[in-house]
Amino acid sequence: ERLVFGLNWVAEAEYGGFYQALAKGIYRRYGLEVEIRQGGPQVPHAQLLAAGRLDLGLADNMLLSYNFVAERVPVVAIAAFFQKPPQALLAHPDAGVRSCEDLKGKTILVATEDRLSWWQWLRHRYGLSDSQLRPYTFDPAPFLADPLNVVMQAYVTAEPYVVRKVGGFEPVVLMLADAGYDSYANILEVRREVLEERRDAVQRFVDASIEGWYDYLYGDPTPAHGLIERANPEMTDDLLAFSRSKLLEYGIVDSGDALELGIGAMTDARWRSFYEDAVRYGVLEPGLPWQEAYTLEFVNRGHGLDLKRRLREGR
Amino acid sequence: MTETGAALVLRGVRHVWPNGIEALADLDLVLADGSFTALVGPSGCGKSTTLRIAAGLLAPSAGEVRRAPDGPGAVAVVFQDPVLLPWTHVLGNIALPLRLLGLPRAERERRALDALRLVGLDSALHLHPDELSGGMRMRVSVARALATEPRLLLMDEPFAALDEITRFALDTELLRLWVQRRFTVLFVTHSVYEAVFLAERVLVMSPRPGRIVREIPVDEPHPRARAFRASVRFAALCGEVLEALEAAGGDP
Amino acid sequence: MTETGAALVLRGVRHVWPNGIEALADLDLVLADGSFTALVGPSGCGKSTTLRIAAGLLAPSAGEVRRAPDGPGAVAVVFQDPVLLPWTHVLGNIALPLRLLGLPRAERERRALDALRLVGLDSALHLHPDELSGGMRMRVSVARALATEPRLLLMDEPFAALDEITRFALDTELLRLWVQRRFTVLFVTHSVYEAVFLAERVLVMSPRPGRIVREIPVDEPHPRARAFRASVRFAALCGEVLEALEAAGGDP
Amino acid sequence: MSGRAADRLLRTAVLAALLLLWEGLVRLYEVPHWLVPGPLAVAAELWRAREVLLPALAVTLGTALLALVVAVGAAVTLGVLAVLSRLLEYAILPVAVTLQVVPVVAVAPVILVYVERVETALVLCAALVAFFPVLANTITGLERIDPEQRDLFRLYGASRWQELLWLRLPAALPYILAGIRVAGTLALVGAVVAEFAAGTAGEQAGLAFRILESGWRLRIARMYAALVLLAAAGLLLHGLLRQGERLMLRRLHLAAREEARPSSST
Amino acid sequence: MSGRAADRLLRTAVLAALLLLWEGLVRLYEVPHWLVPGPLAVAAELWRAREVLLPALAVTLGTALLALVVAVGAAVTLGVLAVLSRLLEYAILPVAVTLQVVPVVAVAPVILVYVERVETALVLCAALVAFFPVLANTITGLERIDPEQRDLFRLYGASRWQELLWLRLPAALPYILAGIRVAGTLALVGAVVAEFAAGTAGEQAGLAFRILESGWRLRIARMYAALVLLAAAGLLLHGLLRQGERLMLRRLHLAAREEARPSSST
Ligand SMILES: Nc1ncnc2c1ncn2[C@@H]1O[C@H](COP(=O)(O)OP(=O)(O)OP(=O)(O)O)[C@@H](O)[C@H]1O
Ligand SMILES: Nc1ncnc2c1ncn2[C@@H]1O[C@H](COP(=O)(O)OP(=O)(O)OP(=O)(O)O)[C@@H](O)[C@H]1O
Ligand SMILES: [Mg+2]
Ligand SMILES: [Mg+2]
Repeated sequence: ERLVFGLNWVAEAEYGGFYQALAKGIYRRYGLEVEIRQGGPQVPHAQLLAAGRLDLGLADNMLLSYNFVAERVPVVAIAAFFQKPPQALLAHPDAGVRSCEDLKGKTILVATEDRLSWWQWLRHRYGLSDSQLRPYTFDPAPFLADPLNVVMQAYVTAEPYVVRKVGGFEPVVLMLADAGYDSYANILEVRREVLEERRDAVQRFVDASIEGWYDYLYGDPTPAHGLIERANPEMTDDLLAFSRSKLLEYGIVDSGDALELGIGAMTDARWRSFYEDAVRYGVLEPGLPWQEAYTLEFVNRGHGLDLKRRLREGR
Repeated sequence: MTETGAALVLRGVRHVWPNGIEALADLDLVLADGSFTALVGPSGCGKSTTLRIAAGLLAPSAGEVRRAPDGPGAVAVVFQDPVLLPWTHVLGNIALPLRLLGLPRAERERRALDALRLVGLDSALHLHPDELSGGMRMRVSVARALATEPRLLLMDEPFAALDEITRFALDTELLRLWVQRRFTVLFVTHSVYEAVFLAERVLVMSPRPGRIVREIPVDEPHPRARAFRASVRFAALCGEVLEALEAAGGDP
Repeated sequence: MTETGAALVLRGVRHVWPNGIEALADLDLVLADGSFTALVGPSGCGKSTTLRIAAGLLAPSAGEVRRAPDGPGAVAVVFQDPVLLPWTHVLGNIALPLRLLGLPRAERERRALDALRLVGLDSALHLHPDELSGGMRMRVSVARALATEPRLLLMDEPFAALDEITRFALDTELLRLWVQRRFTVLFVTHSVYEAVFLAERVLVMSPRPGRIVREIPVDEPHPRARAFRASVRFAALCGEVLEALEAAGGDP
Repeated sequence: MSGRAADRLLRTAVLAALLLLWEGLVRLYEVPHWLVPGPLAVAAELWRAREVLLPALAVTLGTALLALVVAVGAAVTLGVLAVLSRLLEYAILPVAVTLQVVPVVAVAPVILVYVERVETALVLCAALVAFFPVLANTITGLERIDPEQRDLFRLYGASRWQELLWLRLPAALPYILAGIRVAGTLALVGAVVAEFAAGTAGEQAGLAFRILESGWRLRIARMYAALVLLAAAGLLLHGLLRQGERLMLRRLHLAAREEARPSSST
Repeated sequence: MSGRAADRLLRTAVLAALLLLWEGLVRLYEVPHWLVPGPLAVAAELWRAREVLLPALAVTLGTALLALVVAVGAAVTLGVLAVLSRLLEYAILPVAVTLQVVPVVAVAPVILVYVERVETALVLCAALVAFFPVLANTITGLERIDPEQRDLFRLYGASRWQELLWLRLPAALPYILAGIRVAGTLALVGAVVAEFAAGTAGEQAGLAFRILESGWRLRIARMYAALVLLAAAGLLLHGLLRQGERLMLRRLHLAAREEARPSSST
């Protein structure tokens, strides 16, 4: 059975579990023929998903899931593969930034998109101002050009590596999750139509992906890395290994609820509290039927926990 | 002259250009079918304007214009400038109206070659306009008009850029064709001698605003011999036209 | 004629156009300073080409060209086409060379107005070229050349688009200026009468390839009276030129 | 009814027909509102969001106009230099083609590092997008002069500058103005693309931000409302430039005249 | 040395000078290599990464060339239609300006949703970027005909089609070709921008992907290597189009002739 699954960015370690499932034939074992399509910075991922060009897609954060509801687009979140958002801020060790409290007065590079999401959390919590912002184009050059005064947004899995390699220093990393921005990330989204007509296939996809993730994190990542490098030749073994180690180190995929309920876990409490924060910070409107943004019926079953145990013991 | 059977009638034609210059005022002109009329007048008096109105290329500010027969192919114009298409050669330029009139290819070529031979350019067939001399260009333009075998032929100083010998040869060829086909000709020229030699009557225009001030019939029968040009009558007629022209008054 | 003191010398000039047409072959031409020479020849024989080479606007394929004096302002050309700038009015067009030659504003205006008056266009001062008749345009071009008060004046059928009266008036004006200023003139014309009336000698060109085949001196002193045109000598000279022209052979 | 009024009526009718077609297609094929909304929905959203969108339009339009001025100035200057000297031409053209071919997102980081003010960086980026058509047309126009007119200038010893000023530039005007007309719309899209690439948000956010924001929030009707504003601004700018072009060419007697012509009979 | 060889030498010398200038500036101001690398570093990287970059260039170039063909075809057709009928002009121009003004990233979703093959979508997007200058120049050219030549066609009862085919189109050719030259480079940048929007990666990844990816990874030398390839392709395309334009105009005797001229004395 064929499923088209769209990534919201180009192939990298952040999608390692899916590639692992593909590479090791886990999807095939579940009777699925999965095609993974890469995204990119300007790829209209959400619209492609909504229009049925993709069967399944990923949302970068929960705001997108709520927006599907707000705009009455029939797309639902069914699993959260990142328990924590991997976003972080990077600062030079000599810049005197140890925590978010120290950000006042610094110039902060933030991409336009992110000014609508976590920046609002940060701004409200720490009393920062929009006038500190400079555009971030995913190119760390402006940060490296003036590292003592500039703080840069980053994926903890990628940019620290680049900064260390090119800038020659180990940056201070401030995880946004620790700063109160507690969105899920890599949220698996599916059109309602697919959900209803191919419920079984969707469940199999979720289960296979969960197994893929366990296998990727705790087993041998080489198969996934091979596929990723083929899909995106700019990737190096080095960087992939770095990213994977950060996924593990920060518990991005497997921490909190996921430890109990298995990878992909989501809870009503988290969906509610995030929505309330978003309303408080003026990012979302109040009165949304926010429960419609997701369904818990595909996750929280502890699927793959035994696989994890086996893998860890095998090591 | 009666208007029935006229090839061209202009009645009370007036033309004012957008910049306010009154080029023509109350101009009347009737060309009998098959007649040969010359039009002379000082520079800037409105001859070209008259021709463009007669051809239906310019709408007069007031007055009436009638042509019979009318329609594509009935009228041909030799403009004061050659107006050739630079991107096609001499043959192509001459064949253009024939193509527009829908003539078959063979007929087009035959007519175009005939016309080119007439103006002595059969050797320049495949040259482009930018490879021609001024006089050659003008001859191409004449050949283009003749090739359409029009019923009404309007010519604006067609031979002004030609030397006396070539000019006289073409005058003679034109007359021969006219005698043979009896189309109607309105011939603007600056040469009084050419006007008198060719036409059945010479009209003299005066400027500011332009109107016809004199009509001088030339009652020498056609075909006219070369001797006519040397005759006393010819000289007298030329003198008469020149006088009228002088009376019409030009700019300088 | 000696070459020292000559205003223009062409020696063994040959010109072949890129398309292979040999426009001139071994042409020799010497203009004495202050002389008035007319150049006649059948259409397409190479008169315009000769003029452009003489003016230094075209490099001949072979041969030698010398002008004395040379440099900006020494030579003026009246091209066969008027070559006006469409975006400026008559006055601007005439003042252009004066501006290029660096004359002060007042002087420019004076000269431009004088030249315009000469050709009878002082009332068209502020019209643009597209608002002029064919003859008017050509007169602007003549005025532009005269206004520069050149030492060598090259004219390519300057009056061909003008009626007899205007043409004769301008012929006379040109002669008057020439007698007064004694510049050197090379005057291409299709009118044998004009050539004989104006020039001290008439050169006849033959085509294919172009070269000078006849030189006919006109030993009537200047200023020439109108009566000269009616004289038997005039008629005889014209006859001689016409004969030479006929012998030179044209296209038709 | 005068010709001009009839013209305006026709223009409006055609526009209305296009909008009707759009609404019809959307309804006929039941295109989902989050993919392409109908014009009615867009109009409603435009009205609703006017207080957000109009200031954004003003910001973008300001960037675009400044960029247009910069682009035209630079392009005409460079075109003139390229025609004045072959050496300069060989230096200018490769750089110009390179700048044209390189996408804004790739140069934006460098510009952002060296240009302190984001607004200035935006104008520069947009100008980069707009300037090539003007340059290309300017060079073409400056090179296509009448050889006889050029002879005239040579004859009277015109310097290169005089030839340029009094012959080449006026003769090239139709080409240059056609290039400017293209540059007008390019500057507008360039401003938006620059905003995408350089990313401004907040109070000085231009239309790009509103478009992106609406896209992420899946408020597609608002996105289309922003696009409609952009298109309207583009049409207005294009119309103004076209009108200006016509007037200028007519004043300089360079327009291809349309004379009054007789109707077929009479 | 023949004029052409001298010309080529000069061209190469100027290019070399530009590269030297670039290297010099980078060294003088000690521009960090992760901001702007010098040409030597870029050349080295170009060689090192040739097996990645050359296929990517081929992909992008293929898209661009197809897009150019599509854009020119559409633009000339629409330009012809606009000139043939005022009604069509009023329908075509607003749509064209709108399509020009709307950034590719905003139309890409609709195109990607309705066009199955990503390659086709890419070509369409790139063509959208390229087509406006051709359209604008085509319309300008078709409208700027000699009134006397037009009279000639009227006189002999030419239909609109005949007038178009035998008068307007040849007369407009210099304008159309100038537009195509601009469109060539625009198609190239359009292809890159379209790749951004359509996000093709992997084996058929074009240059855009290499540029972005290298940018994020701060392999700026590689990014510049990709940009240099892009620029080289642009220059080549531009040069070819310019050469073709010259040949065509010369063949049709529409070129502004440059005659052999005497040197000042002699
Ligand atoms: N397009 C135009 N716009 C304005 N005025 C014009 C235009 N064409 C001609 N005129 C004016 O109309 C008058 C008549 O011009 P026309 O060309 O008919 O003269 P003509 O008799 O043919 O002169 P010529 O013998 O010099 O060719 C002139 O005074 C001229 O200035
Ligand atoms: N640019 C050109 N390219 C090629 N051939 C040309 C060019 N200009 C003129 N010719 C040819 O050169 C010959 C001489 O032309 P030129 O213009 O000198 O003749 P002309 O004596 O001035 O004729 P006319 O009296 O008709 O003006 C002609 O046969 C013509 O075909
Ligand atoms: Mg006239
Ligand atoms: Mg000539």
